Amino acid sequence: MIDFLQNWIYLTGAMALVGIGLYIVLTNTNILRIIVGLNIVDSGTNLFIVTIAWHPKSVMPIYTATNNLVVDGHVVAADPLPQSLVLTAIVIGLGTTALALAIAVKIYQKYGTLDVRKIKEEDK
Amino acid sequence: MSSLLALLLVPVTGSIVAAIIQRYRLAERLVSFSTFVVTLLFLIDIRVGDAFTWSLGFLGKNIEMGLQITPLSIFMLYMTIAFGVLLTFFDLTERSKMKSFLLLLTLAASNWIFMATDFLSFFFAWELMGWASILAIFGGRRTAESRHGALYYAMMSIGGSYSMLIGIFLLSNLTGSFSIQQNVSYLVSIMTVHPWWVLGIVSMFFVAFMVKSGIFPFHTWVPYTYGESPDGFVPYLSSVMSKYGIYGFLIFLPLTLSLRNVPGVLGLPWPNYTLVWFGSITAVVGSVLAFMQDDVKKLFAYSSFSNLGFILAAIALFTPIGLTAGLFHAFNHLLFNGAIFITVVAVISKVGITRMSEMGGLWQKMPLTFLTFFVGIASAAGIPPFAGFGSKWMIFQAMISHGLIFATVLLFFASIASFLYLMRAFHAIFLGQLSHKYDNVKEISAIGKITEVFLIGALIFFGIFPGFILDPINSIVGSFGLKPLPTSGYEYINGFFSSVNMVSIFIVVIVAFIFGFLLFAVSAKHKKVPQEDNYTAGQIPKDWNLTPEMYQFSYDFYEPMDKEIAPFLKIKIDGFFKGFGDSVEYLGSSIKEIFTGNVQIYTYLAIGGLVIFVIAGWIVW
Amino acid sequence: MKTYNFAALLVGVPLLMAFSIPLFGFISKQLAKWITVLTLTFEFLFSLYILLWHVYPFNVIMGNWVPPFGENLYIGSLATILIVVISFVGLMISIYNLWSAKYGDVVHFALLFLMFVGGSIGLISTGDIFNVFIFMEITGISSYALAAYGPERRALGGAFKYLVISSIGSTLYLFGVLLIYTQLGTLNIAEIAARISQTTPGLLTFAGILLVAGLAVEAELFPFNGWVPDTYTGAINPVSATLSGIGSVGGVYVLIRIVMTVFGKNGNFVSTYGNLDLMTLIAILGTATVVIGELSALVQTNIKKMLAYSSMAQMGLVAMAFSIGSRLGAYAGIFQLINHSIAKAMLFLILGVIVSFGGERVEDMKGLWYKSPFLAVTFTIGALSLLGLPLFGGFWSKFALVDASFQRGGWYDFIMAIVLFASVVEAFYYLKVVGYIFTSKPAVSEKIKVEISPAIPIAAFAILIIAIGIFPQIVSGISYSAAHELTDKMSGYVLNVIPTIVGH
Amino acid sequence: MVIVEFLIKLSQGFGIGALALATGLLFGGIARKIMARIQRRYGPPFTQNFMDLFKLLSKGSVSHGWAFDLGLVAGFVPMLAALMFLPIGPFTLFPSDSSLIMIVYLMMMAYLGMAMGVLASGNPNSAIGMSRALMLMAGYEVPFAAVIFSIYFFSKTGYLTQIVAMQSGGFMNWNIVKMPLGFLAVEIVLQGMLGEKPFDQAIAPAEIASGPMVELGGKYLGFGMIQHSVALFLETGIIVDLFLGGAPNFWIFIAKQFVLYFVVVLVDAILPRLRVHEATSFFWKLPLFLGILQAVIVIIQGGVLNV
Repeated sequence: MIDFLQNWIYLTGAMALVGIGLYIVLTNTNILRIIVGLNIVDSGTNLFIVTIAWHPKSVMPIYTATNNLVVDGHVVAADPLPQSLVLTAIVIGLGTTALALAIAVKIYQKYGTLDVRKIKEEDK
Repeated sequence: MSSLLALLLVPVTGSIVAAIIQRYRLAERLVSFSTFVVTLLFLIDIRVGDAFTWSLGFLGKNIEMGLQITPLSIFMLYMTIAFGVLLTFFDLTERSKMKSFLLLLTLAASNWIFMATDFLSFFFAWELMGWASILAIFGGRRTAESRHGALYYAMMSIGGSYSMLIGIFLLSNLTGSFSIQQNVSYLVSIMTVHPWWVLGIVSMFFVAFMVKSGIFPFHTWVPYTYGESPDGFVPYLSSVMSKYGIYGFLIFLPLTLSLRNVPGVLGLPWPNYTLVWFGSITAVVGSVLAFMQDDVKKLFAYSSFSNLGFILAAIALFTPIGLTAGLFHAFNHLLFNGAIFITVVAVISKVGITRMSEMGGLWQKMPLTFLTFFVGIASAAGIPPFAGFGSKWMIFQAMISHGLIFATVLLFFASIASFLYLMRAFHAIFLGQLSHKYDNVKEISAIGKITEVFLIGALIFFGIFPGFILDPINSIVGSFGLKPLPTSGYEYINGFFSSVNMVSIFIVVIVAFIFGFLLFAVSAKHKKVPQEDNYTAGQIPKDWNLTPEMYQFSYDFYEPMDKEIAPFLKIKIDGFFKGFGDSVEYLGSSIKEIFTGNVQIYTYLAIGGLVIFVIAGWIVW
Repeated sequence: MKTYNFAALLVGVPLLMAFSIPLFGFISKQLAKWITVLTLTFEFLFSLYILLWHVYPFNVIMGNWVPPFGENLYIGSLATILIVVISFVGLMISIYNLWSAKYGDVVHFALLFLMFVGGSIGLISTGDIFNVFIFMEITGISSYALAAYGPERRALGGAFKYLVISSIGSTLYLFGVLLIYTQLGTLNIAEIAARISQTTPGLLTFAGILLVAGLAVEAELFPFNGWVPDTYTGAINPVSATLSGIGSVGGVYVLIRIVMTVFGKNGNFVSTYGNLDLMTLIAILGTATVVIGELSALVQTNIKKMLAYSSMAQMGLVAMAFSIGSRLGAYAGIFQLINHSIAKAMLFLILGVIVSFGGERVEDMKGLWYKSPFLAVTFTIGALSLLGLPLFGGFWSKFALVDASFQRGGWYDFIMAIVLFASVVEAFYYLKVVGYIFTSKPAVSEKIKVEISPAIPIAAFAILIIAIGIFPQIVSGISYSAAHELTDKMSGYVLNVIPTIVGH
Repeated sequence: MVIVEFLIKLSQGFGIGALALATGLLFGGIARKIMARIQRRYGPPFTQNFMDLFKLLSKGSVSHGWAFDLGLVAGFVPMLAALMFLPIGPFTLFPSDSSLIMIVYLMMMAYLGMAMGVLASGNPNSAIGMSRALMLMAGYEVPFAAVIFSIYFFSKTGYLTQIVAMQSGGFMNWNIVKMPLGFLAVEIVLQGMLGEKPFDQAIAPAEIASGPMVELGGKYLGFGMIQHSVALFLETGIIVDLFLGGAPNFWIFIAKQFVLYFVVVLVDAILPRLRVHEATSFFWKLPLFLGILQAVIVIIQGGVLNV
């Protein structure tokens, strides 16, 4: 069941996005860039979700007279479910990003900086 | 059967009541006293062989739990509860910050410990006793130090409990049961096949017992804790609570009976031999360290575990005379240590300090307390005809009958050393020069006086009629399958080498005293002079500015001995535990640095962890 | 398969009420707070009904889409007891909030709180592995916002840290879920659990590692728990109580559900499919967390931070208990989770009252007994319960934990020795605080007046702790049957959801 | 009948006490004489101690209160009591109770009483002297105990009467032959027990003004003298019973005691005083070594007792 590996180019893209996102998160000290990094990781995930639904020989998952979903006992239709998953994931990613940005704004107001290294409290 | 439950429920009820009314000090103390009395009344109804069982649906199975009265447990119960009655009676007028409800909770736990037939309830009660006593120790005279003492005790005690917990489960996994009896007989059955297993499991238990009794090398907490706990609680701590460990040892010592035919050291199986040495070393360490103490509570803390060393050495022999001697000494220790600590508490409550070198001459102000203390230390030193002689004498006989000459000499040295530090305390507190700042010190209240008179009476009575204690001890010895010592009347102590008729000794001493006082009366008259009237022919030049304190020699009473016992002091067990604690703390402060507060570090950690796992998965793949 | 669709209200009502709270907020701020209390009372009573009348185990099936085709809620014994605990803790905290939520946007705070509790209940009851992700994000987003709430700026820093780590964690989780989906083409937990052996072992291992790593963030396991101290310290105390009393319960539940039910391979001791035994992984993580948490807590001077590290350590203990894999171990884990949830929530609530009168350093606890005996006694009860001392709830769970790990034997003996050592360390710092409370004289002699609304939850928690300590049967029966659900995945879980499925 | 028996015992006890006191005083007088002769003086008559005691008891004195009185009485009374259990020649007042350790502990009670009395006087010199005496005791009791225990183990009894009985039948049965090392240890210990040089730090005349006795006068000093004399008798008597086979009659008993004491006096005459801590540690070296060695030999010989 590893048909989806046939989409290696998309998979590589998805992995690259995740890697880039993590790299940004790990190397940038600015909060906004970190948020962008997280967003890129999200995008990578979304791309991954879409990728696993499909492989080059698949057909649309709707039964019509000409569209045979099963060929030689194998299902060749694309999987419709991940598309609903990716919608959810996108929405959640959006919500998280919005909240993160709101917090970032507040942090800038209260701390006067966006450098993550400086956002900590001394023990009192 | 229901009175067995009463032994648990009465103290718990009393504890709850005392906790509720703890703002009203006298009422709280009265509740505590009456709870002890009621418990004692219930105890009178209880006979050997009474049992009560129930089962607890827990851990997915029904665990049989039970209470049972053995000769040993009824002996221990009487000791603890009767002593508690005395102590709480004395405490009615005592003003330390001790919380009575914790004492009562400890009582419930201790009753349970002595009656438990399964390890589950034994451990439950043991832990209950542990934390109740830890909390009771908070609240000493000096807050920071008492906190330190309580924490030290807590660490050792909880460490010991966990060790015991491991032992319990190692055992119950082998036998599938929590019953003490089944587990012990299982150990007996595998004793010859797997001696090292048995040793390992039993030593897990022994750590807990050694901690509780303050046996070397786990003795280090004792002075800190006794020295700093509330004055009203110290007598209970040192007289009663240290005996729990002894009770624990006695659960497992019958194992060694099956080793009697295996060659050991001097006819003793090697576990017994080792424990005898632990006991002897404890006795010596306690005595020697007590030399150096200036704090009276600490001094008697050392004295306390030194005596526990005597007891352990004796019971570890597990011969009829050894067991008898050990249990007898346990009883005597309860009495004289109680007398000593109660008088010490009385003195501290009057003078308000614990440093002995700042006391002195108090016999003029507190004569009855002085006498009680005198009888107490005479008993502790093992002087006939007071209680304490018989047991020490039997311990020596028990030891020497096995040819344990080094250990016996060590014990005798500990005994002589105890005479030294007792004299020192006696001198520094009660004798010597009375400082003017104590001119207004009064003798303690009537309740305290009654307690003290009772203690004097008990020390003399049980000194003359040891048979009243030796009889129950003989039945304990019999219940362990050993042959009890012969008995020949209440006034006899029958040892291995010789027996003593305490009444005749008492009569001889009394007659000699009558003669002495007659001689005192018929010889020439004397004249009473004040304490300043000495040394300088009655003249004290004003410009010397002499004060009584300057005439008091008690600060470093045995200073010349310092050099001789310096090698002993170099062995810093205490330092080991402290250093261990320090390094744990250092480790903690290093590990804490992981959590820097920088989210990128956390992300690195998380990603790093993930990568490590993936690599690990890859390798396994 | 038993169905009881009415129970969908357990998830639906709090979410519905949460989003209608702004409407009530227009009327009165107090009303918004009371709405949380009422909603959670309903939740609590309903879950109690399910527990006591033994309605469980049952499924909630939406629109006749029977699992594995439709999304379902499965409420077995484990979910029941955890929902009872969560709704109880939530109810108590909401009562506490009547007093504590005074400043700022009270209405939205109530909204977020209710959303968080509802999300947690959904997290626990859902039978769909992707819905777990959704509910994780619902609780996540609401908890980031909750953590950022408050007058102090450190709340924002803590919340941001939580957000970053948690986002990465949920991404990892999602990747794990998707990898499994590519293999089996289903998202239903029961079906995945039944067919897990049909997957490619290498990918399965990778998916398992991703899932564990992602869920360890919520379950506070090292090294994924960097957010814990900062967030707990930064958030206001009721939020810290919520995070440790409710949030961590959900986190651990999902971790255990995934590892033991989905990946689990039944045997005397549960292990997992795939090349790498995830139970071992969790045991290592748990032990490391216990040690690191306790040692870090030892040197803290800030009591809130101390509680945070202690929370972390307790979670490690729970994870370690589950990782034993036997029924007794799972039982110990559930029991310990419940005890921790109650006791730690209580401690944070007490701290909230104390902080409103003074600082939150360890020194500020000095003389609490003289300022407020009630708080002193309840704090002591909580601390002693966490230490596992008898007469308090924690004793029984720790006892069972030790029993379980010695029954497992082998290298668990060493783990247990380490954990017990860490427990001694824990005893030290808690007893130190207890000592400060009772022995020292307070720096300021001002009395702390505990109002009725914070007093109710604190007293209720204390009474519950002692009740469990004296009658462990309250929790032990249901916990033991819940443990069965984890250790025997076919008869405990899968067949209850999909009766017709054949295990492979 | 009981009363008659009691009266008989009483009179016998009185007699023993008087005998011991007289012997002790006599020994003291003779020792003074010997000492004087060694130092080329004439010395006091050997009855001088009797006269001194009588004089002291009849002189008025000062007291520091009832603890002082009680302590000094308690200082010599237990010595007399202990005497009652000592086999003196063929005669023992309470043969069934002549347990050795009990006698040792009764003697300790006398020290306790004495200490209480002199310390109650409040004089710092008494306190210094007492601390020295106690430290010395910590020294010499340890080897003494080792020897006592080896005799216990060897004789398989703790009764002095039985120990004496086992040595009957000639010189070769005496314990001094069977346990020479132990005897040597005890002889050294005796020097310390009696507080003679080089172990006279406690009294230390002219250094701490006679130490414990500094505040004593009149009858109190007399009591001290009685204590010392009886202790002398008791301690030498114990050693005679332990090692020299007891005696068939009083005279031989006293003669044997005197031999022991004579050695002590001679040593006293020629040795200087040791430092305080040196005295204590000395006992923990040679005498303890001898005692332990003796014990080891006995145990190896005797094997394990059948318990």
